[in-house]
Amino acid sequence: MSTTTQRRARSFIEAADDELTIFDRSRPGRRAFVAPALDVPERPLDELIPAPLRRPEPARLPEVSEPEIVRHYNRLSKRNFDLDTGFYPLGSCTMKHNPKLHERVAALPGHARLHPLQRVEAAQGALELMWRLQHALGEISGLPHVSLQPSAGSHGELAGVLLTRAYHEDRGEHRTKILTPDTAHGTNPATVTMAGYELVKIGTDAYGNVDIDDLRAKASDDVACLMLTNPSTLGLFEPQIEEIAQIVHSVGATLYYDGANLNAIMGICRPGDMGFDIVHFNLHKSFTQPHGGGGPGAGPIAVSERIEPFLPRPQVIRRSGGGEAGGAGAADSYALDYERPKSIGRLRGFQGNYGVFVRSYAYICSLGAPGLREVSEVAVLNANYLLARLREERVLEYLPAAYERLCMHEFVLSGAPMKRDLGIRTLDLAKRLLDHGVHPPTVYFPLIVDEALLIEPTETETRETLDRFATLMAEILREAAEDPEIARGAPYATPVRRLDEAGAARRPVVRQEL
Amino acid sequence: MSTTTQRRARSFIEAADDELTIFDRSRPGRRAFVAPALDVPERPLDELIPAPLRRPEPARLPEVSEPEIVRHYNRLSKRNFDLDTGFYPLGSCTMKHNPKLHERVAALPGHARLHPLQRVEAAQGALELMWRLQHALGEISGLPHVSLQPSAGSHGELAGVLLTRAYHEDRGEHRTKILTPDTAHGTNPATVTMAGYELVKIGTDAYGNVDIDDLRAKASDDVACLMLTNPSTLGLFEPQIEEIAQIVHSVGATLYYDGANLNAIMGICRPGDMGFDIVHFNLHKSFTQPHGGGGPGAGPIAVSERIEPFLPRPQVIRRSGGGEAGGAGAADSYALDYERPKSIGRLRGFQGNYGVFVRSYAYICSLGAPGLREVSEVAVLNANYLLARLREERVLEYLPAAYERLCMHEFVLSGAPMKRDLGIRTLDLAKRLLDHGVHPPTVYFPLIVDEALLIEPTETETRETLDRFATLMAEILREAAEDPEIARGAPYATPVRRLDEAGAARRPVVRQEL
Amino acid sequence: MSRYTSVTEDDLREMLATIGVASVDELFADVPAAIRLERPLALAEGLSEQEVYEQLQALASRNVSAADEISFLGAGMYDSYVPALVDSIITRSEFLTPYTPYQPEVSQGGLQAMFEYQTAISELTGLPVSNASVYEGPSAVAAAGYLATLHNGRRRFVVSAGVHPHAIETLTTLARGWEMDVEVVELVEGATDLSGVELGEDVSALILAQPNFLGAVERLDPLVQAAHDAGALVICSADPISLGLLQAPGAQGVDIVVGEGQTLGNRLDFGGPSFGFFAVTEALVRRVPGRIAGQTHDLDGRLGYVLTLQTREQHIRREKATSNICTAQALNALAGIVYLSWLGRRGMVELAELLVQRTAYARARLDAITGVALSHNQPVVREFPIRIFGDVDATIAHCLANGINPGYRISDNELLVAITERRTRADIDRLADTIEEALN
Amino acid sequence: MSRYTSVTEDDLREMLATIGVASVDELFADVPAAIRLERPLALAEGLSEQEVYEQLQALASRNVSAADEISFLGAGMYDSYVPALVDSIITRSEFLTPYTPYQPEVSQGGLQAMFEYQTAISELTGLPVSNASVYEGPSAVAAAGYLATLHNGRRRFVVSAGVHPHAIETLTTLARGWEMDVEVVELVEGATDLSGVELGEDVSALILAQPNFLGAVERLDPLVQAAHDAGALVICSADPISLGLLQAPGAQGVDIVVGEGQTLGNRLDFGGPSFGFFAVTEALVRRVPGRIAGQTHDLDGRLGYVLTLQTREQHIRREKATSNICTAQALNALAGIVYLSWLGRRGMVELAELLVQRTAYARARLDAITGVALSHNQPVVREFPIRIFGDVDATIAHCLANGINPGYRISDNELLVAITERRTRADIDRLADTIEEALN
Ligand SMILES: Cc1ncc(COP(=O)(O)O)c(C=O)c1O
Ligand SMILES: Cc1ncc(COP(=O)(O)O)c(C=O)c1O
Repeated sequence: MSTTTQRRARSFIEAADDELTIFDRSRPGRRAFVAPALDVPERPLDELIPAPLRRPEPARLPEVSEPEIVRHYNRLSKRNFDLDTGFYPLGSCTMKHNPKLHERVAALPGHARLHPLQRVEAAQGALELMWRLQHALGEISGLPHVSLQPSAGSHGELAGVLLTRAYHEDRGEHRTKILTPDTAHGTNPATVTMAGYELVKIGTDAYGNVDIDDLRAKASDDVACLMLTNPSTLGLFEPQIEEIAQIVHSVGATLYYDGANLNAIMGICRPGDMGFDIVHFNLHKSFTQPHGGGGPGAGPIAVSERIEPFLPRPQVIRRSGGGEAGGAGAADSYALDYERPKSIGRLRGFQGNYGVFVRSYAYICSLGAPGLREVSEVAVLNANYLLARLREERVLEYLPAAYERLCMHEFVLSGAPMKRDLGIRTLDLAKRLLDHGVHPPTVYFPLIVDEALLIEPTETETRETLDRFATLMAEILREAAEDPEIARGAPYATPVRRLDEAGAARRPVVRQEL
Repeated sequence: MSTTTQRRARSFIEAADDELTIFDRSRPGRRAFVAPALDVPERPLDELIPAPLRRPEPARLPEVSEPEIVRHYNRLSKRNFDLDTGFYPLGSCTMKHNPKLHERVAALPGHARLHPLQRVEAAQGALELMWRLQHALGEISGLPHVSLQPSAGSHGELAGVLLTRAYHEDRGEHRTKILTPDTAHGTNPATVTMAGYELVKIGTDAYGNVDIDDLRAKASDDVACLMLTNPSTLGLFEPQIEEIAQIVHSVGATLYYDGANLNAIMGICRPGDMGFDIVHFNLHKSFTQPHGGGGPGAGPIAVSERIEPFLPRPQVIRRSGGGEAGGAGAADSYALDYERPKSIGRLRGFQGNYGVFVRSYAYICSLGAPGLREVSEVAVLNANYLLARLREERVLEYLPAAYERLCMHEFVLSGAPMKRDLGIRTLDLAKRLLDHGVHPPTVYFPLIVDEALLIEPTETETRETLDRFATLMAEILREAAEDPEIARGAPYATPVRRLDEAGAARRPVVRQEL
Repeated sequence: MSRYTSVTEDDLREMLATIGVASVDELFADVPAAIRLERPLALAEGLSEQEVYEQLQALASRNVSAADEISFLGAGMYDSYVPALVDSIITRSEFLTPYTPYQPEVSQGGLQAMFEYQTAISELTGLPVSNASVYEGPSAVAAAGYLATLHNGRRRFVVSAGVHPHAIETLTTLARGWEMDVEVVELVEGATDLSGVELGEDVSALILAQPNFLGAVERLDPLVQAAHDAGALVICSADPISLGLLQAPGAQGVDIVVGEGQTLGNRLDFGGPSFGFFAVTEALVRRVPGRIAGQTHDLDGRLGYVLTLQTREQHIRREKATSNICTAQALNALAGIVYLSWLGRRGMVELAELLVQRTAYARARLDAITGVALSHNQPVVREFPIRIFGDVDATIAHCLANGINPGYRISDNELLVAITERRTRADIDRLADTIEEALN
Repeated sequence: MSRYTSVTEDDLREMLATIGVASVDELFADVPAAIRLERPLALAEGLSEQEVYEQLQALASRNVSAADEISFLGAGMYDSYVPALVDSIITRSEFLTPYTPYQPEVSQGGLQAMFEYQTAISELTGLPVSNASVYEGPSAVAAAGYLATLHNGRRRFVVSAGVHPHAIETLTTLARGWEMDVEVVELVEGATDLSGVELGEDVSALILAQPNFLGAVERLDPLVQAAHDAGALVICSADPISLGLLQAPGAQGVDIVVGEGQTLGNRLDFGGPSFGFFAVTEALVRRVPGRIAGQTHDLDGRLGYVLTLQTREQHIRREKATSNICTAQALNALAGIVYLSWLGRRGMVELAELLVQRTAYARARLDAITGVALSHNQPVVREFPIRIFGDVDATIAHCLANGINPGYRISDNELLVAITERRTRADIDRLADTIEEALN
């Protein structure tokens, strides 16, 4: 390496102790915590908790001062890429801007320090907020009955399938199979198994739509449900959705809507109107709860009349005091309803991820009906514009669109020709993007597309950002045409380079030895 | 450059648009602000504000969406080095840890949304906090009468000199000169001029102390004041402070204490007991108000009995309701006293930087008397330890201590031998430190030390950090011995490299042309 | 244009031209006319930021939070003090806004924090393997149950009535899908008593809580023994703060230790988001649900972290995955490790001991009131039930009228009283005095 | 050991050994025995974080803030809405904790933000050069006065009584040091009237406010003309929000425009910290006080920013500096530029127009009350004085009793009423109705 390289530290914020963990920084006797004064008469511990029930030794937590903790985690944070730093077109994840207002309102003590077991008369604000959110989600989905309980999309899926089971059992039917397209997100099949059903896969046709013939062939009366994502994980809207619904319902099965892609259709069309019985929302996608590096999220479900009796317990209900729906409702009151004889029961502790509800409700208040429709229109506009720009930059010559159609809020490219002609894989392209301040799109999903790249720009990105991404993609392909080694060796500008994942799985080190 | 260099972006968070300003990002029609609904009958603007009084064109502020603003300033922030990122031994600036609790308490609505003109009965919490802070600062300095008004150290200095003027004038004296040591911080002489006095410099002796003979020679009865920093800006305590005070007082002058270095002596000795008449505090140094990249701060002053009548207006006073000093004082009440006939008057709007007072008061509550003394003990311990470690690492062979003594909370090295023997200047050393995740010490101050390096570790740094700094300094000197060009060309790992400051001053570009 | 989007009129025109369509509507050509929503959504118009703030503030002000009364509510979530540094760290965009770390090279911060979190949970639970979090406490219990069935294929859970009722309900809901039975064993004198339960070949797992729902510290050894004798797994749901003082369940032979993490640096938030922790023995590692961070190296030999053992997970194994969980509670778990670093080795013990002492004081003060009795005399850490003889409704009402929430009502005449470090002796005295007033 | 330090017993022993002393006391050998404090400071012991929080919360709860009443207080600082993104940006450690940018290579974020701030202030004031901030509004006026004396060496300031009283007092305090006179010109009909003042050779500067303290929009042109005819400089203290709508003073010939920046994204904070803005003509640039960020390039030709024209400043010029200011209000000015970016070109106008309309409404509502009259009829933007005929104390008391703070009392029978975007029509109606009630 040239001296310039030697001279250059990787970044001005990297330091000699970067590889230390918080445990490595521990020194006996250091502390950040100072206990409040003991203000009651002290009694011998043995009297209160017999020695045999106690730890012989304190748990070996770190011993560090406040400045060390702050600096440690602050420095760690700088080893992350995030949405407030740059473009994050991670397909299927809807990485839209997270308004700062939401953190402020969620932190208000009246929300943040409200105990979940507070009596309902003393939690009317929270219950009203939840009821209003239910009402809004019902309107957006076209399915009026909403439960906010599920903690994430996959949890909503599980709820939905358990509702389906309860629905069929209530009608004296025992069905054993659930259908999902081969494009489905992994949580769909995993949910099917976890809920005790057998998975049956449905094919995808040449246009990227559900293979109707395959569906018709497999739709028998032992099928409990079809789980569908629409727009699909290919970013394509199912034009035959009405026929699909008709087929599914004709065999008495339910139609489940995976709402991860709802961001494409808000205010434009509604799952309920398409014939879906059950839908889950990802509040951490369409309704902008920050992802937090892997949660928290929330996966509320909305259902049709026939499914309503089985919704989880408790339900937030409004006891009308004369105010009209959605209105202030002067004397309305809100309650938790446990009297639901047919309910599948509880899915978790307490009432759900309320802190997430506060953010998503604030978002809906900010945008209102016109704003929500605009979200979907711009999400789809941005996706199609980016696709067109990639075509202009001739990126599609190496990474053709999996399906030559207008897309919805996201689209899939196939890196197969790039791999064949340039000798770099989709993974290499992704890693090279990391060197340029851009988070890569989703890679190798959906499974049915070879060397797949799933790109979702979202509505909150500017046109300039999309243009920069298009030219950057072209640059990387040009660079690869000259010297594929560069991409194959990427990334270079990151805190660490490619990591040995196989080794990690072979000899798992999942905690530090102390 | 090698291909590795070409391949490596400077950092994974740098992007193609890094050089754009918020104005460059502007596009007609974009917005982050949405106005609250106009809820009153609209009247023609011309009726309310005649056209000639109005702007012909709106001010050309940026037109950007919220996500763009967040990302722009978030990305800008990553081009700063900060205290929560690494070691920041900037001499004379006391870059100690800023506890996160302080931001929380300062943001409480009862403090943050309190209007400065709120009637005193409705601001008792704020006035009590200010009174308690005054009380604590009085006790720490040994000078009981405190005004919190000054906005920073230099503002406190100006207040102090104006108090001195008022004091002398009140006694019918017209004095024209003020003495400061040649080691004084620039704000001292600047203050002298700004307050209408003539500056007279006092020399420093071979031990780094005030040259007593020079002082005695220049201490005449047209001298109004001696401004002194103790420990001095050399990080040395004046052993002859009592004699100095005696000399100054013998000619009827006042003795002013520049409190920037108070962090060395809290609970150990007090300016009041040393004979000082007036002291300013830097709450943003000793009392940990975050520096904010150049403020806000606060520079309260404490004075002796004879100066008290002249303190600025208004003063926060306590109307005792029987509670004893410092105590809860059941029925005590607090007020703003404007009835101060001899007062020099107001120094600024309202009552001072209250938000800063909240933080510093919280700090004093957290540490208490023992904690404050520990601050100074550890500040001095850390400084002497670092000096000793640099000696162990043989750094002092090229950067000798300016004075061979135990230091207080900071110490000065001279880079003269390094410049002579290795061919790199103190500036080069400083710039090379930037490549290693460390902020350089203060350079070229105090002026009396050739190629000065003023190092203040503060009490909140760990021993490991001090050790790493010592070895890093040694490494850089070794590197310079091999190839001085490396340091001369540094930094390399920063968002920009050395900047053309001369050019900037020659052709100032201080705003963007739009 | 909303304040979160940025398509100007020029942008729109040029973008449509680039795409080659005349209008945005054309982009939705695939949506059949019959299912289009031909009206605006029946929701309000949008509002300015300030108006939204005022609305959310108005709703907040209609809740009585732990900032508004002296609250002794607990029963699974606690009004613990969250240190300011936790907020300042978890609100950093770099932790708040990224997705699950699918690109480890630009996610080392989150991944290392997960690794540190797993280490701390492993220390507290006494088990070698922790995942990076599940949703919350009760569904952690259910997830542990699912792991047990995957492990031994048995058809029955035996659950102590000392397990949190929400956890029992959640397990029951999910067990339907697995077609399994849930049998609940009542408590005797506040503690789990297995006499009269036969633990047969069909028992997949014995499920306990430490301390249990009534605050009692359980003697785990005999229970674990009995379950293991029957070849069943033992699952224990534990309060992490109590583990600062109590023997680690893992050290007593428990196979799976789970629990509610809220009390570790997370807000009450009316019940969520918080996190569930999940730790197991080596033997069970390949059936753990959710994310696990693992240590490894990069091309240059630099230490680094990745999501590991992903062949357990839905995105790789799909219908064969050991769980369907995807998004979990990473940010809340981060708050957990930052909080635990703040407490530290000694602070963890000091805090637990403070709670034990104040709780003992509260227990004695209340027990001394005529008309009040302790529901059980088992050792407790931070929570205990009392029985009230007399007008319970009036007693509670009197407390509320005096700005005191006396605790969670677990039966007609029983209150579960929780003590956190925010409840001082003065608060406890006020509670006792007020109850006494009400009863006399 | 405190929670902010980290010297363990081992550390202490080894550190002392390395230094070569036996005790920490030895390190203070230079401190003469006679002046040592031989007792602990007479202050309380330290407290835990939680206890400090409770104490500061208790003090806060004894203030009546703008969150606790409907407040019409203004007179220099305003209960404006601070958008959440301002807080989220200025609380980032990278902006919150660094010192003044003495090392530009690692301070580009702060320096570029200063440059952007200077550009925005230049646009608002209509002057080419802005510094990076001074302490606050009133001392900005005094600093402008000092610049004027440095510039023309004249001995007298003529100040409109429409300048904020705190600014006049501050100028007067500092002018003592410069041995200069401050002459105040009364207002006529709420506006500055120079008839009867002779502006002689000795006048250094005419100092005005826009709008003035009584809310009136001044007709600046004739005033500027008169001053310039006398060879004096013109200094104008302006409300930045009003400048969204009003003619830029710089465009009207004013030489120095200063003002209070609090209303631009800063909290009330009982009066500080906020920032003072300071803008001048090209002719005066080398006498500007404080920091100025300038654009330049680095070795590789990359665009960058530095502190420039430092030969004005105390750390270079010492006693010859144009001011002694060092630490200023960088973080508050950052809040200012973030806020102005949030408002944007059109938002700035929309906000000012909203205030003008609501203020006009409030003025009409109050004027219509028998027993209330307007103190003047000049055009106003967001603030105006009313005169109350009747029991003023009782009227104010009645408002306060109804949760309304009717404004700042500027004389026995006058209130200065300020309208911010947080005061809705409903609030204004309540104010009017309540005053009417009180008077009838
Ligand atoms: C299409 C689809 N379905 C379901 C999920 C699962 O949602 P969650 O991660 O909230 O469990 C995802 C998340 O990536 C998804 O993209
Ligand atoms: C010794 C000394 N005196 C005075 C000052 C001026 O303080 P301020 O920046 O608060 O005006 C400083 C600040 O660096 C200083 O170090």
